[in-house]
Amino acid sequence: MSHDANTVPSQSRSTGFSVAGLLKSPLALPLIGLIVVSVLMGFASDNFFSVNNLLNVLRQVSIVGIIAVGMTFVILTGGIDLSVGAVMALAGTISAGLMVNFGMPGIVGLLAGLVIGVLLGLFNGVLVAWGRMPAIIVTLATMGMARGFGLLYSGGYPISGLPGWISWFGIGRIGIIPVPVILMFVIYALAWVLLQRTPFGRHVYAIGGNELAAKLSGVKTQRVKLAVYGISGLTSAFAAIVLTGRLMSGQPNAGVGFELDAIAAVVLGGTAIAGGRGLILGTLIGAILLGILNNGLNLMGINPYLQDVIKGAIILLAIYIGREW
Amino acid sequence: MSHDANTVPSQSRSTGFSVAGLLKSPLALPLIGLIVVSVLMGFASDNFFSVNNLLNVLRQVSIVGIIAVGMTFVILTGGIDLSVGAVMALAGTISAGLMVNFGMPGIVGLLAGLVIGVLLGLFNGVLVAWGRMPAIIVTLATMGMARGFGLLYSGGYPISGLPGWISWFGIGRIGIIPVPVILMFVIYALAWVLLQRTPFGRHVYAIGGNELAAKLSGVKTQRVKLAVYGISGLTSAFAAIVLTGRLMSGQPNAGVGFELDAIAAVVLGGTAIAGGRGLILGTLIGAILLGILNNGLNLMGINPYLQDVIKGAIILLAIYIGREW
Amino acid sequence: AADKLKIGMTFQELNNPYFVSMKEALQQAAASIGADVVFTDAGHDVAKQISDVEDMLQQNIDILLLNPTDTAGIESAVRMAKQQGVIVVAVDANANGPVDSFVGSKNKDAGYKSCKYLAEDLGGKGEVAILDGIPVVPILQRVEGCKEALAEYSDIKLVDTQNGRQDRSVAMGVVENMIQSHPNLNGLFSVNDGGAMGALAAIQGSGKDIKLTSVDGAPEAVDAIAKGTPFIETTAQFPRDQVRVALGMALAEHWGAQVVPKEVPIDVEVVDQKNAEGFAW
Amino acid sequence: MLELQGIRKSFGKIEVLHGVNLSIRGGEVHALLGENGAGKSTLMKILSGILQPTAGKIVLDGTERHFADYDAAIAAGIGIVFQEFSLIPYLTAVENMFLAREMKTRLGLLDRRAMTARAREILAMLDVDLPLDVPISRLSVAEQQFVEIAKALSLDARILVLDEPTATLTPSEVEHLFKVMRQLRLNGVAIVFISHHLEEIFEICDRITVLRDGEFIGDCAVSDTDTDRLVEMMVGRRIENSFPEKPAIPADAPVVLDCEEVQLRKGGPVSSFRLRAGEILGFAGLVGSGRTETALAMLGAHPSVRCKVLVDGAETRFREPAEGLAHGIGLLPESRKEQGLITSFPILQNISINNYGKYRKNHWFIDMKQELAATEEAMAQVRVKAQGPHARVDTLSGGNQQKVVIARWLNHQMKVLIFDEPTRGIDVGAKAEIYALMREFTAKGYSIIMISSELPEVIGMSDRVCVFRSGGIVATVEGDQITSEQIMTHATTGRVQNVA
Ligand SMILES: Nc1ncnc2c1ncn2[C@@H]1O[C@H](COP(=O)(O)OP(=O)(O)OP(=O)(O)O)[C@@H](O)[C@H]1O
Ligand SMILES: Nc1ncnc2c1ncn2[C@@H]1O[C@H](COP(=O)(O)OP(=O)(O)OP(=O)(O)O)[C@@H](O)[C@H]1O
Ligand SMILES: [Mg+2]
Ligand SMILES: [Mg+2]
Repeated sequence: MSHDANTVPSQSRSTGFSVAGLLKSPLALPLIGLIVVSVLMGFASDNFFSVNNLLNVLRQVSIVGIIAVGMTFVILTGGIDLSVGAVMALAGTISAGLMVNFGMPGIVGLLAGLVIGVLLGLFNGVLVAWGRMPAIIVTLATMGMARGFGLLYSGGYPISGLPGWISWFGIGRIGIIPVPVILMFVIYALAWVLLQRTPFGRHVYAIGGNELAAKLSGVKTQRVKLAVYGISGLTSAFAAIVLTGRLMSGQPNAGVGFELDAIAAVVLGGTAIAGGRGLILGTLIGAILLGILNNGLNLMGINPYLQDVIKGAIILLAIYIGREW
Repeated sequence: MSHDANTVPSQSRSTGFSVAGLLKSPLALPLIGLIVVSVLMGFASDNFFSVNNLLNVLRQVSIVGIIAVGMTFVILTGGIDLSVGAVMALAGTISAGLMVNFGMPGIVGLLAGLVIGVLLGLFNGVLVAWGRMPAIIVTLATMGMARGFGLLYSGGYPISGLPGWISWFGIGRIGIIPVPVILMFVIYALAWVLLQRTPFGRHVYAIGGNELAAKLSGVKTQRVKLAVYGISGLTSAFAAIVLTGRLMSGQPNAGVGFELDAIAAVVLGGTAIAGGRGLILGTLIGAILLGILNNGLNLMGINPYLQDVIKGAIILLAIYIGREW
Repeated sequence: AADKLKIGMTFQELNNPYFVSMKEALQQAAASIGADVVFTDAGHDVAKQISDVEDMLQQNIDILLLNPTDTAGIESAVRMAKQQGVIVVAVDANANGPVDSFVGSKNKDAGYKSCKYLAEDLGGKGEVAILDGIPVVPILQRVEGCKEALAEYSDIKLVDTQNGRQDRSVAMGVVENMIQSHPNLNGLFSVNDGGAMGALAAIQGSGKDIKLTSVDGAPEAVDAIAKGTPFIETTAQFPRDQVRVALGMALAEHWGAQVVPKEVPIDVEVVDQKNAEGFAW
Repeated sequence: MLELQGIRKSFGKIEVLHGVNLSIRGGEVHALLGENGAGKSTLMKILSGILQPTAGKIVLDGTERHFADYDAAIAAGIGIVFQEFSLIPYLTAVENMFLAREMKTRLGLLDRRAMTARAREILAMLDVDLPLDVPISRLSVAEQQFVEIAKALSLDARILVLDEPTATLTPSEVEHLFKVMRQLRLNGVAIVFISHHLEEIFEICDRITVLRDGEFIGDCAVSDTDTDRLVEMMVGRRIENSFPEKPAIPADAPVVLDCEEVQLRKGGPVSSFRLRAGEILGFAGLVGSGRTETALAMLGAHPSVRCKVLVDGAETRFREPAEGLAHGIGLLPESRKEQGLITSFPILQNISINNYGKYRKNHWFIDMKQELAATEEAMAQVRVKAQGPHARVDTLSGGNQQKVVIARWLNHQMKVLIFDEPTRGIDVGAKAEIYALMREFTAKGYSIIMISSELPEVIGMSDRVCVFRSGGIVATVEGDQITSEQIMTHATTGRVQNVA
């Protein structure tokens, strides 16, 4: 179902791009949600629809948006990854530490961060795929351990004094487009290709659709699961680069609760929490929707506590409306 | 499997209480874990095995221990409740607010807290059972909303100035036994009766074992699910009473992350995260195990950051060993 | 070693340099007098902090230095400690109950000084905003002091107050949004340096000329001020001194002093580009 | 006493019952007959209130009734043993029997003593002895079946529906069940009995109702009919032998797969068999006799204690089915929905799921044009009837779903295909097509292992037959020896070969 839009050239060829077709796509509801919320925010706040503010929203979205890419892969296989925020913090802290305390070149530090993210993801993946342990427990434990390691390593201090060019990843711009936004779009594009155009992507969907059937037909389910958790670790580490660039420091306590934002983005984007169905573009829409909510409620000057209530209610409403796909 | 201990007169009659029988029970592994960790802690710290410290551990365990009762019910049906910590905080805050700001008698405040807990639980239950929405999302949203309400209600400040007798629930003792410990044991006993000795309990297990079959056999699955989330709200509200007694104030920020501790206790106690199998006594053991870890690592003077790492590793190890039941 | 002095300190959090430097000063001080020291991290959870205190009482500490997550919530732990005859000194934030002494910054002063500096720098006019934090007494006092200072300037307009939760990344997002909704913002006061660092990133990202002041004196903040960024001032507290003085109070009590001061306010000091070089906690 | 009149039922847009009548008299055993998918189970679920009819009425003792749910039907004296087990694996037999109908003490607690006593009573009446206090998942399939029956009897039903209760029982257990049914009939209980075994119908039933594709075909007394007429009613035409000719397999055909030893569990039987090029090797046995487990263990999809397999003479040990695929061994699983199809995928991707090695573009990417072309070709080869490769698989009929799963293996260089219950739930026409396909494959040099619970199929298709009992192969028969008597004897009484 999820793939019709992308894998069905024959159906759409006849009519070209059709509104009816779009309405039937699983992206329809998230998009409608995005539009409705945007319009509401536009009414409530004059500044909302300025180019500047929209770019601002996208930049704010970028970190959770990037994390949500890996989360989409994991959730599509029917798993979950609660460790993303902690992995991001650890990757960022260690990569900053390598640059600042060990005087390594920035590029080495950044690469080391990515490696750490992937390794933690693979650790989750091995325990889930070969250890046959429930993902929610495994990644919960990894979350605790990664946080502990980050604090141990940094002694609780943020690590600052990074080479100035690192900030390019956080606040740089190419033309008027912020670098983290470009990075996010590139990662989404790669994820789209991976999910929709490669055998691996089909296997991810297949496992979420029916793991046993996929296995019996010859899909290497364990390897695919290992890979999705690895990807989740990798995207968390990419988010760490943006975060480090934005904060110009390694923050061992960054990203608390980001796993929940990422899950919310994935689910708001129409991906089934049980796996097998969903589109990566939906996740992008979901992440932007969350970002717009945060930004708009801020712009309106709504009491921050009330913002939590409103966000929770909107998520419930969106999931309720979308639950039948 | 889970019931052998309770329903096997014929097998155990011959040998009476047998070690072999105990080893086969699903409680065996959690118990062994508890013993191993206790012995290790005893070696590492002289103070560990004092009566005083053991009571101290039990008192510390009581809050998460009580929350984990409701969590056990929910997980046995194959669901999950991420809102427990936030529900506890909200129930405690409002009940304190009613006493302090509205001058209501303490008992009314406490009852109001329980009512709020149950209502929030039922809210989750309705959305899960009739709304057919995934429990993880529903309770995640409820968590956000409950936190928001608590902070809104209190303006973010803790509410203090409670009648002095409330502290009895937190720090009182009957004989040498702390009141919260007694409360916890009573709640566990009730839960045991409910799960093992009433039709409702059988239905909880049946739904987790095979929801469709349970429905076909005439189990009112939706009502049972509603009830388990209600129970989870209720036990969270009970935990709020103990918490309020311990803190002598309503704390809107309390209980962040308690849902994860409660889940860990349930799973360490041998309950399958997929539902259908598990014993409430296992949860008690799991909660005590977690408490002993916290206490023992503190007594040993382990670096708090390292404590997180050790706890995560022990949870992983325990789940790995126990994963086959 | 039973007669060795044992000091316990419980922190509201230990992933903030402010408290980490307190911890370090305590470890040094304890080492110099040959005392044992244990410390715990409550991670902002009062319930955990009470448990932590209970666990330390099991280890028979003589002195409890208490950095409470919540003034009211920690009371039962204070009472329990006093019952065991342990000397209790609150550090940085006060605790309800029979504490022997409280050592903390003059938080209201700090807020006042930062905002006065901000107003002066803006030439006494313009739009300013406050980046608030977690509602605990010290933070509330800083905001109070700040508002008092701003009120002295009739052309300064307080246009917005938002909560950055004293967290760098949260603060950054909030300030970015603030800048969008108040394009003419001239100045910003953050209740602590953690939030200020996030705010600084947001301001620099926007390319606007918004002056920033704050409270704490964290190394990173001092660094940023020395470099001549929009971050122009932080009113420094002295976390190391707080814990040293607190330990001094506790020791005095331990040695039998009868008139240990109930409250020891610690001065705060303006750090700006002139004196930033060479300033350290 | 009970009349179902003009019952219609649609799932979504598809109507599966087109106005069915059924009339049951007190104290009779009434057979409900029809091919797979004819709608028997659906009709019975409507009778017991689990499904609501789209149209039609239920008349009980002369008054029209409406059963809103199962409880309402139970209250009216209707009990049902479901075709799919409705037992909870982790609960005990007693707990399962009284699920949702627990006996309570005055305090509202479970009256476990009373329930156990009543359970013993019912089981004594059934004359079966099984442990009441272990989780049901530890019981044998037959024991579970009797728990199901006991569960229905515990309702004191006046009308008892047994939906294919004998499919999992040995002949002596069936005989036993019939004794109980006769006893119930004497007590005035009416029984609706569903079975695909016509000889059972003639042995126990009084009257018969036949359905075909959701249509009511007719009813009659057992004494007024015979096997041929029944089959004609069920199938709509006289049924010829639908099995293709068995070709002669040369005696020196090479052994492609030599399974030297498979042991499923410690202390269990050790099985061995050989598969020659171009032959169909049947796996026969009762339900739960370990045929599926053995096949899966060989592929590495099921745990085994020992598993030694030679493919073309080279020893291999598969850790997962993907490795089997690499060696040219493919599986058509027994349960299409749970193990075969990925229902979130259209036909296209269900077929290409294990074929991506073939359609690559720039090494990394799927060549979607080639994927489509190859899939269409594979669909044509096995003659899948569908709107196109983008149709959803859950809209296909069982036979076409089965062909989709078969098509998956066509683009590989296969040596061995394992067909597990290839015709379960498939109509007669599609059956014949699948049989023909199997022979087409063997003609191409493939070898096939066919696991089947349908004796005629085993006999009609297999060149040799391995008979399973209690988890292992007890005998291998070939040639003239492939008869139902031989197979059933080995399957029910054969001695297990216990190799150390
Ligand atoms: N829940 C459902 N949704 C959609 N279609 C269904 C559902 N249940 C049954 N069907 C369809 O209804 C038809 C009749 O199914 P039913 O199970 O009643 O057949 P049956 O006669 O009992 O067959 P069998 O002999 O295989 O048990 C089949 O085509 C089946 O696919
Ligand atoms: N329908 C069932 N319900 C419960 N357990 C079953 C069922 N079918 C098989 N088993 C269990 O699985 C094991 C062997 O089953 P397996 O599937 O290998 O047998 P099979 O001969 O292929 O029979 P089937 O006709 O069920 O495919 C046995 O231990 C049996 O208890
Ligand atoms: Mg049927
Ligand atoms: Mg089988």
